[in-house]
Amino acid sequence: MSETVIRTENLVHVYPRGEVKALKGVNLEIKKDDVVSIIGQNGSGKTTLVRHFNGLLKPTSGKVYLFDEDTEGQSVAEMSRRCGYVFQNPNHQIFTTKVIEELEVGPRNFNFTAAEMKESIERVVELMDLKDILEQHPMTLDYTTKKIVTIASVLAFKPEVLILDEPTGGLDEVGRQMLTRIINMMHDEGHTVIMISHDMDYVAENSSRVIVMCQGEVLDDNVPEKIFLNSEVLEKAQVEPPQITQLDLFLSAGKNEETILSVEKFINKYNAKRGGNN
Amino acid sequence: MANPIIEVKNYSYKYDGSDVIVLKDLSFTINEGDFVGIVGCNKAGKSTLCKSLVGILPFVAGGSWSGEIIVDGKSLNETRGSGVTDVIGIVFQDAESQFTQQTVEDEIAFAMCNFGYSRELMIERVKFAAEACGLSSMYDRSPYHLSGGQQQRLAVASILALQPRVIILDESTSQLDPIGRDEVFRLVRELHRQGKTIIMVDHNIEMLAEYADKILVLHEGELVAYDESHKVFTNKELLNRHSVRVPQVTDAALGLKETYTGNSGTPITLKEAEEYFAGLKGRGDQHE
Amino acid sequence: MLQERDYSTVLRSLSPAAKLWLAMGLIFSLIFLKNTYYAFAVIAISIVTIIREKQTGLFKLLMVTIVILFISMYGIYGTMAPNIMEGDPVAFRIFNLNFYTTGIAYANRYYLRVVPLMCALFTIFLSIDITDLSVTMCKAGIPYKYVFTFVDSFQVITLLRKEMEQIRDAQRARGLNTEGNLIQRFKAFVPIIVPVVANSIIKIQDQAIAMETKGFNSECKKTLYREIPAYKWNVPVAAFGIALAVFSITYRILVALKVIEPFISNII
Amino acid sequence: MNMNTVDSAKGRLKGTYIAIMIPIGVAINYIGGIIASSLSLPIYLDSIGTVIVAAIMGPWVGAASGALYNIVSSLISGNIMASMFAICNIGSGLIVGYMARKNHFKSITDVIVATVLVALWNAITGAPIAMVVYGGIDGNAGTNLMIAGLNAIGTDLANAAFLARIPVNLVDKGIASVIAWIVYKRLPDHLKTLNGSTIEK
Repeated sequence: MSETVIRTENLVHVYPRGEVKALKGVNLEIKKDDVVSIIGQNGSGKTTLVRHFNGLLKPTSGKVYLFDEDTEGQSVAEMSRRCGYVFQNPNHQIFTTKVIEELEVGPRNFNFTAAEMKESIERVVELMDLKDILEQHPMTLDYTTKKIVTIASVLAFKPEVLILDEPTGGLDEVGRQMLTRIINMMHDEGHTVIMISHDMDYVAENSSRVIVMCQGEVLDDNVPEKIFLNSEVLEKAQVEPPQITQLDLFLSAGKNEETILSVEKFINKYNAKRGGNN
Repeated sequence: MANPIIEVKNYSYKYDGSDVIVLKDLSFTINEGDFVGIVGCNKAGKSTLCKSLVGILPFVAGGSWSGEIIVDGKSLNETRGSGVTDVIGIVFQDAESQFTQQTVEDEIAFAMCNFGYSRELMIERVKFAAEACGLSSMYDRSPYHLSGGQQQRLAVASILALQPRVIILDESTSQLDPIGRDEVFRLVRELHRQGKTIIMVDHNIEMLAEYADKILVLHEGELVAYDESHKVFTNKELLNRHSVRVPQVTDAALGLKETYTGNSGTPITLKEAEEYFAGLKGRGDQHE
Repeated sequence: MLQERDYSTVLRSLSPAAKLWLAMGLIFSLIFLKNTYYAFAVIAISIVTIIREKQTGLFKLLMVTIVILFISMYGIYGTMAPNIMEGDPVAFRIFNLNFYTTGIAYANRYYLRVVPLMCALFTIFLSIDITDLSVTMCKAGIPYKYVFTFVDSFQVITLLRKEMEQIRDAQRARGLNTEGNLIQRFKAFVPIIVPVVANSIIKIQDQAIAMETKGFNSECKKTLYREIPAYKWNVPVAAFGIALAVFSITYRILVALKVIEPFISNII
Repeated sequence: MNMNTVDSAKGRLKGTYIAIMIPIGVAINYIGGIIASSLSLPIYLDSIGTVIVAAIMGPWVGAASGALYNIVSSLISGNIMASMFAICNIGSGLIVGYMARKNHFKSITDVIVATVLVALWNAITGAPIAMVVYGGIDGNAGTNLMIAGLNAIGTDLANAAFLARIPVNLVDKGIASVIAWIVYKRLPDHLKTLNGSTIEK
C-alpha cells in the first residue's frame, strides 16, 4: 500500500458569486505513485478540484489533506512548493527575458540555495533538452516549446506532485512525446502526476487512474481499463473513449476480457487471436 | 466539373526582416465544395498559409513572396488582396480575444457594418447566421459569457454573415472540450453540406479523417502531401516522418499481420474500421 | 427576438441622447441655481432611483468617495477656507478646532454642487447601454473608428481582467508571495503585469489581422446595426434638460445684473 | 530566390493597430489599478498602460488612451465627476511618447526625468480642475491630508492644492513609470514596434 499524498473529505466549493456548488462533497485519495487523469466537460469541477490541492482555492466546507497534513491555514506558497501546478496557457506564466531566468523563478521564490538551484535547473535542462534555448527570449518561442518551458519552470523547484492543466492542448506530436517522457520520469522518481485533460487518447495511454467528473461530483474513479468500459458513466459525463477502444468494444461485442487502450495493445490482441486460430 | 476556387502557384513567403522562408514553393488547387484538412507539426507554416490565402500576407501585413495565389479567378498579385473577403472568410484560433462588441448580435453584425451593408440586410443576415450556428437564443449575451464552443461558433457566425464561399478555420478546436469540439465540427459539416468550401487546420487527426475529403500535409514550409484523405492517412510512413499521426484505426489496420478486406480499403474512420474488421467480430468467442 | 433589450423602466427605455441632455440640464442647474433645497431634492431623487434600479452595490463605492469628500471638505474648508476673516463667528468647536460659519458656507457651496452631481450622473450614466451610446456618438458625427475604440475599451477590460486572474494564480502557484509585507507586495506586481501586457500585445497582431478580414479598413461608408428605438419620453426629457439649462443660465445672469432677487435658501 | 516585397512599415494595419492599442492602454491602466488594490498597495498605479502605449505607439496614441481611460473608468465606476481629470493623463502619454520617440526611454535616468515631468504636469493641470470643481481638494484622502497640512502651516488653498499634488503624483506616477519601463524593457523586440508589420527585427 503506497503513501497517500492528497486526501479530500467532503470537499465542497461554492464560488463567491455563484449559487451552484462547483464541488458537491468530493471524497478522494490520491496515492504516491498515481498518474491520475481527471476528465469531464468544462464546468464539471475539474479545475476547481485541483486548485484546492495547491491552495489557490479554499474549501467552502470539508477538508483537504496534503501529505496527511490538514491544509487549513496553509498558504498557497507552502502548498505549491510540494504541489506544482502548470497552467494551461503558457503565456500566462512567462514574464522574464530569458528561458534560464524563467526556470529560476520558482527556485528563487522558494528560497533555494545557489547550489540547489544550479543542480535542479541542470537536471530539468538535461531532461527536457532545453540547452540550446536557455538564452532565448521565452516570448519568442513557438507554442509547444513555450509550454515545455513552463512545465520545466515548475519542475525546477522539485515539487512532489505535478498538476498539469490541459497539457496536450495545442501541442504537436513532438510535444506530446516530450510530455510523456516527463510524466514517466516523474512516475519513476516516485512522484505523483495529476492531469486535467480532454484528450482521451492521451489519457487512456498515459494514466494509471482516471477520475470522471460531472457537475461537481466524482462519477467514477478507477483504472482506465475499467473507466473506458463503463459506457453509462461516459455517457453521463459526455466523453467518448478513444477510437481504438470503441473499435475493440464493437469487435468483441461486449465480451471483453481486457480493455484495449492503445493501438499497440489492439494489434497484439488481434495478432495473438489470429495466431491462436491458425 | 470541379471548379477551382483557390489556386496556389509556386508560392513562397518569408516574413519581413527574417531570413527563414516559411512557405516554400507551394502549388496546389482547392476546388469549390472541397473540405480540406491541413495538418503538420508546429512551425510547419499552416497559419502563414491560411493568412496568405486571404491576401493578408503579404499585402496587408508585409513580407516577401514569389509566385501567385489565384482566388476565384483573380490573382492576388493584381488585386493586392482586396475583395478576397467576399469569397473567403477566416476564423482564427483564439476567438475570445477577437471579439469587440458587447453582445452576440452586434458581434455578428460587426463585419457587415464595416462593409457598409444596409440595415435591413444586416438584420436578415444576423438572423440567418445565428440560426445556422445555433446562437438564436443568445442574441443579448456578452461574447465573454459563452462557452468555448459557443465562442467559436460565434466567430464562424460573424464570418458566415458575409456569406463567403470558402471558410478557413485555423485551429479553431484546439482549446475546446469534447462537447465544444463536436459542436464546431458538426457546424462545419453542415456548412460543407450546404456547399461551402471548408479549409480546416486541426490537430485532431481522427476528426479530420472523418470529416475532410482532402488532406494537405505541411512540414517546415513544404508541401509533403495533398490528396484524398484516404490516400494521405494510409501513408503512415510518410506522415510519421513528418511528425503527424495517422488515425488510430488506420494504425491498427496497418499493424495487424494479416490484412482484411473492406469495401474501401484500409480504414481511416471508425465506421470504415468496423466494416473492415467485421471478419474479426466474434472470432475470439468462437475460439474459446 | 432581434435587439432584445431590457426596457422595463422609464430610465432604461430613454435614449442615450435624451439622457445626455438631461445630464447637461442637471449640471447647469446645480452650478447656477445654487439652491439648497434643489440640491437635496436631486440627491433624494437620485438615491430613490438607484435603489429602484438595484444599483446599490456599485453605489456603495461611490458613497465612500462621498463620505471622504464630506470629511475633507467640511474639515478643511470649515476651519481654513480662504474666505474666512478674522473675527468671523465660530459655528462650533471640535478638538480645539474652530469651525467658522463662513468656512461651512464655503464647504456647502462645493459639497452641495459636487455630491448631487455625483449621484445624478451615476444614475443617468450607469443606465446607458454602451452600444446604444456608440450609435448615438456615430449619429452625432464622431468618426466610426473613434467610436469603435471607445466600445472596444470596455471589452478589452473584461478580457484582460479574466486573464489577469489566471496570471496571478499561475504566478502564485510558482511561489509568488502576494500577501507579505509592503515590499513583497510591490515586488509581486511585476510578475503579474508583465504577462498581462505581453499577452495583450501578442494578441493585438492577431486581432488586427482578424479585423482586416472583417473589413475594418474597407473604404466604403460604414453603417450601423443598432437603431435606438423611439420612446415617448425621449423628446420631453431632452426638452426638459435643455429648458433647465437655459433657465439656470438666465436666472444666474438676471441675479448678477440684480434684475431679480435670488431665491430663498440660496447657497452663498 | 527572387522575391517581391511589401514593406510592412507602410502596411494598412497601422490604423488598425492604433484603434486597438488605445483600448489596450485603457485596459492596462484599469488592470494595473485592480492589481494594485488586490495587492493592497497604497497607490493607484493606473497609468502604466498610458506609458507603455506611448512608448510603443508614440505620444498621441498614448495621450488618447490616457484620456479615454478616465472616461471609461468613470463610466464603469459611476463616479462621472472623476472623468474631469482626463486632462492630467493626456500629459503622461505626451511626455513619455515624445521621450520614447527621441529614444529617451531607455535608462533609469530617462525614467526619473519622465516621472518628474509627469508629476509636475499632473499637479499643474490637476490643481485648477480641483479648484474649480471641488474648491481645491478632491476625492483622494491622501492628497486632502497634504492640502490640510500645507494649509495649516499657512499656504493658501490654491497653492496647497498644487503643492500637495506634486509628492503624491511623484510617488504614484513615478512607480507606475518605473514599472511600465520594466515591462517595456522585457518585451521582445518584435512586440515593441507595431508599425504595421507582423514580425520585425
